[in-house]
Amino acid sequence: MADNKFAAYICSGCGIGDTLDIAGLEKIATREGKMALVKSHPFLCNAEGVQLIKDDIEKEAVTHICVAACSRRAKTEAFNFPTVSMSRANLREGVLWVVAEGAEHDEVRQEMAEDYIRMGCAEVKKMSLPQGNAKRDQTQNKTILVVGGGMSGMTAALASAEAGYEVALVEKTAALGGFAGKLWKRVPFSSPYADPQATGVAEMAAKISANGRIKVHLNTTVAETGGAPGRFKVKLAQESGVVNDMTVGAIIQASGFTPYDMAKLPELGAGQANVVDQAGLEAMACAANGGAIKRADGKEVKSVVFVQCAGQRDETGTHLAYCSGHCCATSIKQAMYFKDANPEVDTVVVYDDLRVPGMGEDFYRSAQKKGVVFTKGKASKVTGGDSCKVEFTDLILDEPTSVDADLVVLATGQVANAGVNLDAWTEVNTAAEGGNEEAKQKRSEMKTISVLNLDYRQGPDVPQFKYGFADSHFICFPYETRRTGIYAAGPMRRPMDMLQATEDATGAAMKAIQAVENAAQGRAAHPRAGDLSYPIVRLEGCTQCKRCTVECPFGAIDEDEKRFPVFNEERCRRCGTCMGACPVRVISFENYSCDTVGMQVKAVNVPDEDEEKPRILILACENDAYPALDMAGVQRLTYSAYVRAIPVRCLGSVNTIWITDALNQGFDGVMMMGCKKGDDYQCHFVKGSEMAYYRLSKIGDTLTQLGLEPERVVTEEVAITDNARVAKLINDYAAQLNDLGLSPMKGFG
Amino acid sequence: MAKKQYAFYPGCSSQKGASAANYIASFGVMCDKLGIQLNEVPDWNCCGASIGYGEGGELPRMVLNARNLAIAEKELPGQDIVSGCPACWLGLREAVDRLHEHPQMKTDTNEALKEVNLTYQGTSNAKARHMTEVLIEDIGYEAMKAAVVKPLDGVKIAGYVGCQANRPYGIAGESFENPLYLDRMIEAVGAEAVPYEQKVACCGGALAFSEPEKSQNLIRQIVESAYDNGADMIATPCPLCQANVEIYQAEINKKHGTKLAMPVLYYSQLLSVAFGGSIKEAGLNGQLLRAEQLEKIAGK
Amino acid sequence: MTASIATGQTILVVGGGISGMTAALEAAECGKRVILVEKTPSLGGRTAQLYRYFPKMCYPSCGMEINLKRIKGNPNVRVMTMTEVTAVSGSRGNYAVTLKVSPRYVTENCTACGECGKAVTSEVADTFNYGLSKVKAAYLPNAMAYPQRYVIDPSIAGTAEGEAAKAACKYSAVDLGMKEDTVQLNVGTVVWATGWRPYDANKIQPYGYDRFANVITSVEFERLCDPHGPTGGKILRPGDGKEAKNIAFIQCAGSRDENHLPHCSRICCMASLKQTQYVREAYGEGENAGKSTIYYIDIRAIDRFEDFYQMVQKDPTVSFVKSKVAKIVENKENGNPILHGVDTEGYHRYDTEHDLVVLAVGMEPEVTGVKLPDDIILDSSNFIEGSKDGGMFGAGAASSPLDVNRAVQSATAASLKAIQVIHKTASTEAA
Amino acid sequence: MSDLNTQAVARYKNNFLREVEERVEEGNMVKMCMQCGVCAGSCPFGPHWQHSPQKIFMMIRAGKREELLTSDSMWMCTSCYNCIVRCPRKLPITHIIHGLANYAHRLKLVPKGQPTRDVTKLFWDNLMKVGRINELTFSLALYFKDGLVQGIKNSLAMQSAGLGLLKAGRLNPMEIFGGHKCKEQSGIHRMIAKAREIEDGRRGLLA
Repeated sequence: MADNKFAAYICSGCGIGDTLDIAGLEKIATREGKMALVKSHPFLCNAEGVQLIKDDIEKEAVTHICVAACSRRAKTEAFNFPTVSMSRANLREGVLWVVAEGAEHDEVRQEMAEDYIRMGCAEVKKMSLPQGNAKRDQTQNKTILVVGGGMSGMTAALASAEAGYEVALVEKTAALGGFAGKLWKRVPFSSPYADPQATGVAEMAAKISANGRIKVHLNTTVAETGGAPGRFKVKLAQESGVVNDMTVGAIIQASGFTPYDMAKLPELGAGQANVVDQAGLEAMACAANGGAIKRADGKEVKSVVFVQCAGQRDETGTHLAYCSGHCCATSIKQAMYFKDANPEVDTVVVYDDLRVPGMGEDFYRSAQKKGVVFTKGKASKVTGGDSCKVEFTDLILDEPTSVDADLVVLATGQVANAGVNLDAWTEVNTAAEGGNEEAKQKRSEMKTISVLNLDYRQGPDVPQFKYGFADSHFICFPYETRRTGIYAAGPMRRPMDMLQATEDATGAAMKAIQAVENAAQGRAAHPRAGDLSYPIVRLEGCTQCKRCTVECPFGAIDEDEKRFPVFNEERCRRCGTCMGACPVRVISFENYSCDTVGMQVKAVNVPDEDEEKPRILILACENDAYPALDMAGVQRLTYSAYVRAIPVRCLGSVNTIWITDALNQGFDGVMMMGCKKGDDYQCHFVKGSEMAYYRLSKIGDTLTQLGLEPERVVTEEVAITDNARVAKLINDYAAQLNDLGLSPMKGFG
Repeated sequence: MAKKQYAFYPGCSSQKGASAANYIASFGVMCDKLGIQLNEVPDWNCCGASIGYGEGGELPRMVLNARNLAIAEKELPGQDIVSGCPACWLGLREAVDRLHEHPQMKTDTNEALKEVNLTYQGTSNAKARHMTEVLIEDIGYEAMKAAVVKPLDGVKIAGYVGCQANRPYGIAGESFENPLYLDRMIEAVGAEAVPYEQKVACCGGALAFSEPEKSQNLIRQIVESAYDNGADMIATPCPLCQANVEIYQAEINKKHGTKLAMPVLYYSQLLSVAFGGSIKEAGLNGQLLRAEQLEKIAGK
Repeated sequence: MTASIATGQTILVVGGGISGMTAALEAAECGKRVILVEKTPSLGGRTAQLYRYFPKMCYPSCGMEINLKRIKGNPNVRVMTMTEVTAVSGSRGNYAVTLKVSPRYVTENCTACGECGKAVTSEVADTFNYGLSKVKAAYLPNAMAYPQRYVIDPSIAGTAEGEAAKAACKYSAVDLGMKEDTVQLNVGTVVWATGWRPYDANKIQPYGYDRFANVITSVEFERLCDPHGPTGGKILRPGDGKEAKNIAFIQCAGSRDENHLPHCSRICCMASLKQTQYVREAYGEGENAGKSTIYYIDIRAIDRFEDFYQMVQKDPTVSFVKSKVAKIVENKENGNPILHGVDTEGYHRYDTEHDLVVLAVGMEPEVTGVKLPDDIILDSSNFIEGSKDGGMFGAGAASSPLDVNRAVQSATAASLKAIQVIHKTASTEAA
Repeated sequence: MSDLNTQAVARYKNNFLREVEERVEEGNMVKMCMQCGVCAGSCPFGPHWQHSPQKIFMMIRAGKREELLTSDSMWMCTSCYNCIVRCPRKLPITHIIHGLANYAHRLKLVPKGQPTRDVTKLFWDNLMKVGRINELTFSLALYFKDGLVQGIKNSLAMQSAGLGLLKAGRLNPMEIFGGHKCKEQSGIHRMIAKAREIEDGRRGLLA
């Protein structure tokens, strides 16, 4: 390996040179930053400036550079030097644009800039160029495993195969089709949205069997899953008891849903004659094969009532709290079964809100045209029998009423087949590991519903959101489950209709393909897509405390028999939560470590007490809080020149050593800025900020030991739009510290 | 220049000595100056109006209109059939639409028309139109403006479009809530169009006869809004609107102690005066509430 | 004219909103080459103009930051802004595409230092704020704009103002001589992520959007509530700048209406429910509380959104009226809109005065600057279903009225469909 | 109760919606209503409707036959067409309401003295005489519809208006002796009789 050579480049453009003493900054970079080369340029991001740097890299063998110019978020195309390590000292958005104008601020402004130069130099010295996953030759498997042979699974399998990937499609029953296979027809997928369409299941199944890239495993379940993207090891268990080992690159879980058990709805006639759920009606329609639909007693149905939201949208906590999204359209479709066979059949849909978004409105209109009657009402009681009765409140006519029918169909909704709930699992598993026999028994019972049987430290299935659906980074990044390389598709991750399930499955296939391609190149998956760094652990220093294995939001770290962490780099999303969690600081990344940040903290020049210049350290999430700070600058909002801000990958990666170091060194206050946690979390690493808050809630003890006030360390939830708020937060905090007085630690550092 | 030819369906109220006699009177000068030739449909019958529904039923009312259409088709081939009365126009136009859309309705209608030895073909491009459509679409605001010899300077007029001249068809390109064509016509003759809230409000229509209190309440709102916004008079394209809003002002005054006396005119009367028509030619002598400002201009 | 710069292995993504960015990035992160064209000067599309998302009440710019970071770090994506597709010929696997690139008058030298903006005095309507405010004729489209480069409005390109902007730039980044350019390229597949536009509220005549100042649209309300918007996040009504506290939200403004848009636009119920929470946050719950009233036909808070609906239902500052508002008139005294209609749950007539009315306007496919090839298959509301030759795809709101989450799913799926085309082409070329 | 009504009840049992679909003008569009209520809010006589149009459509689906047909709600229609142009489902509401009124009238279920029903009958009868409306005889009939005494009162109340119209040449006293008329009167009578026969046949209303 060649010797490291460090260089700093200071831009004097955008007014930096007009306001700051560039020569002074150069001096700092040379003397304190110990940079071998220090150059300034009036317009560093233009072709000439960039060439200057390139020339030094080529001709002077520079290996590490500190670019002191604008924010690391700006001019990324210009300052793109993939062969060297680079830090960015933020002189423009971080200093020039946020420190109040005027000569009276010259001194503090210059000090701030000097510190950022010091920090940039200190950081880059501890960085090395990421080499990618060293074991990537072992992560070259690109087969896509699809678990579940219903509409979602079949779609995902075909979508992957048609893009050129090998697919293993596992279905626990004897045939493909899943729930869709039991339908008479489906809600239409395309214009005109007027009539039920053939399900297309048979055609898809035929296409799958004709596709040489897809291997179908019927009567098969996944008995065990280990490994990581590019090298998942799965055991496929056949009903016969035969178990086959297989290596796959990525997994799509399309384990579907189960209709909500109508037996739980006795008040709606469950268990009584001629009261069925939507699945039951599908069976009757399949039996009728396009002819008149007949009841169990053989009588032709002449009148039918559909009761919407049966056991759904329940606010009492007894039944499903959510809406299953598809049931309105499904009932419309089913009412059409009757009307299309015989327009004389009376079909009534009792609904509260008719939810047929998008082109579903056409389908609704078509049903009305066919004579399906829609009544806005809330059903209170259904009585089955030869003549069924639905009692309901007519919400338009504002009165209790009832309607008789030969058959009543309850629209009961979807329950996700997402496997084991990990929160419940963790509790039981901890007890079981502690030797509790009852818990051991419970644990094996729980496992019977597992879909993937992951051998992960954090449990056998993907984490779930509320109501048992698979979690994802909902809204912007819907496919980001917390198990890298495993993508949820279809109604196991959100209630949905068949059309959406096919879209969803195609999207999941896209992500699975991406996962295998990234694994093959040793790169991170979203949200740090393409990141070649990966966690390196010095096991010799490890105390087997398990913090990292517990806290990793992605279940990337398992434990060996001696309880040492086993890192699965391909599962890792590079958030650094493990690094933040590690009390002995043995986990690091090549370009982001306890040292790269710690040395920045230490590089800050903390003035003596008598100078009365406090210092505030900000550790800001690079995804949201740091951009907010930047944009405060873009909008020329001013904040205290006493702050020194360091971007971190995620607040979860903040190691408390940085805070204690800062306080020991005489910093007067530390502000942590991270994303919102909880159900509506905004953390891109899902649990990263939550972990950080948890960890930092315990910092009080440390402060007490140091004899410091608790206000010396604060945590704030900062959103990316909080530019104005962030400036105010800083200024308020500065004022608060002013009242508190300077840190007593000054001078001891 | 040859005059533009139209089949003309005056309707019952626009006959001599009927309630809209002043309306039809004002057509003379207006059509003459604008080069419009109206050819009356021979032996036309009543359209049935909307109010005919209770007793008449659907097909009988359809057939009434179809007879007029069939005569026009036969006697005045190719000519658009024009009426000044929105109810008449609506009757014709709805008939044309429905007879086109529903073959069964057309068969039934022609079956009944056999009794008068007529058949409605509906094959020509002749359209059922309101007089204002002819003025706006065939003549144009500019031509109307050009024909003005006595601009109605300083007269503030609330254009009252009402219901059936506006809905469900209205004038192409105009909105149902705020049609501007009447205002533009008012401006074309040099008067000032007054914006007010009741431009497309209902006067009660035929229910002015059966539900006088309820209708007069609507009429009062219309007139008061015109007053509040500084109008000197109201102008309308509808005989029923004109009659209701004009005639019942005295009733309202009697019942509520108001002092409503807002002249209510037809757009055609404005045009007639502006084009140089006399008081009589413009039908101004046919007003219950005389429009003195206009009479002054016409009398000059 | 610029020569061909791509091949049949390239994916063209049209539209740089969240769907287009997603479609482009998912393919690029699989190693595919992608050209992403956007007609406006910066990426982000309509989601960038939203203040917050339902139901998490989080910020669109948060995901935008990640997506921009992905784009900045990925050499496989080439972004072309101010670019429209004017023609597409050829077929699946081999399309010839003509692009029109409008002049920005600012080159890559721009450092976004802002000096040109300071030098210019004339202002143009700020389209980012739906015209609710003005912006200098030399401007950065928004605080997060990518490319982070200024734009000079064509209206000052040939004027002294333009020259002033040029003179103010120390980095020679202003080029007033820029001309419209035409670019030809060959691509294997096209993803149309051309997005949506709010239905023209002027057409919904009974609501008087064109006549009453205090009747605004839901997209405008997003800008009003955004601290980066024209009022700094204060809910000030346009009529007189007064604080609006009693706000009506009218659902299905254009949607589910055969006179306007026959389809349901899906997002509007949730958007209004979300916006009631802006009002709540602005005024709190106590004495000073604001008041939101939602006038609706059906509340379509489907699947997990139901939670949000139930939460809002429990909010004492929000009430619901099941009614399509018949018409709005203006109280001339105070400029307040008065809503007339009937609550159909039990037949209750109302004429209710509010400070401000927000029309939850529907979604229709964007057509401005969008020229779809004849080969595209459209549904009855002109959303894209696909192409006859199977080589082009709709993504996001161009394909259906979708919320952001579903648009991203749709775009991810479209990305794979595009890759399938590329894969087929590659297999054929290899054979 | 009329024979026609008894016949209808027997024929349709509880299926009022089907009855309306088969027997009422544009009745087959009733099912397309989605209960938004824009019609109810758009009607100038709205507050006077015991049951608003949208509610009427719901009553039809709910089988509230007697309650609806004996009410005077559908006699409140001024034919302003506001509901039609605003209806998001393009229901021809005005026509349906007219049709319902006509149907109730045919079945003799309308409350006695319902003024709009009386007006529409007088109007129709008047026009059927000579093929055109004779405004004078129509007005007089209107005034005297509730008897001689009330008629004189009504005439006196509107005397000044009548005189005004007379003076203005917009009311011709000579019309009392006939006035404007169609030449083909008997043909028109036959034509209308035929039309009614066809329509009643289609609607199963032939006695």
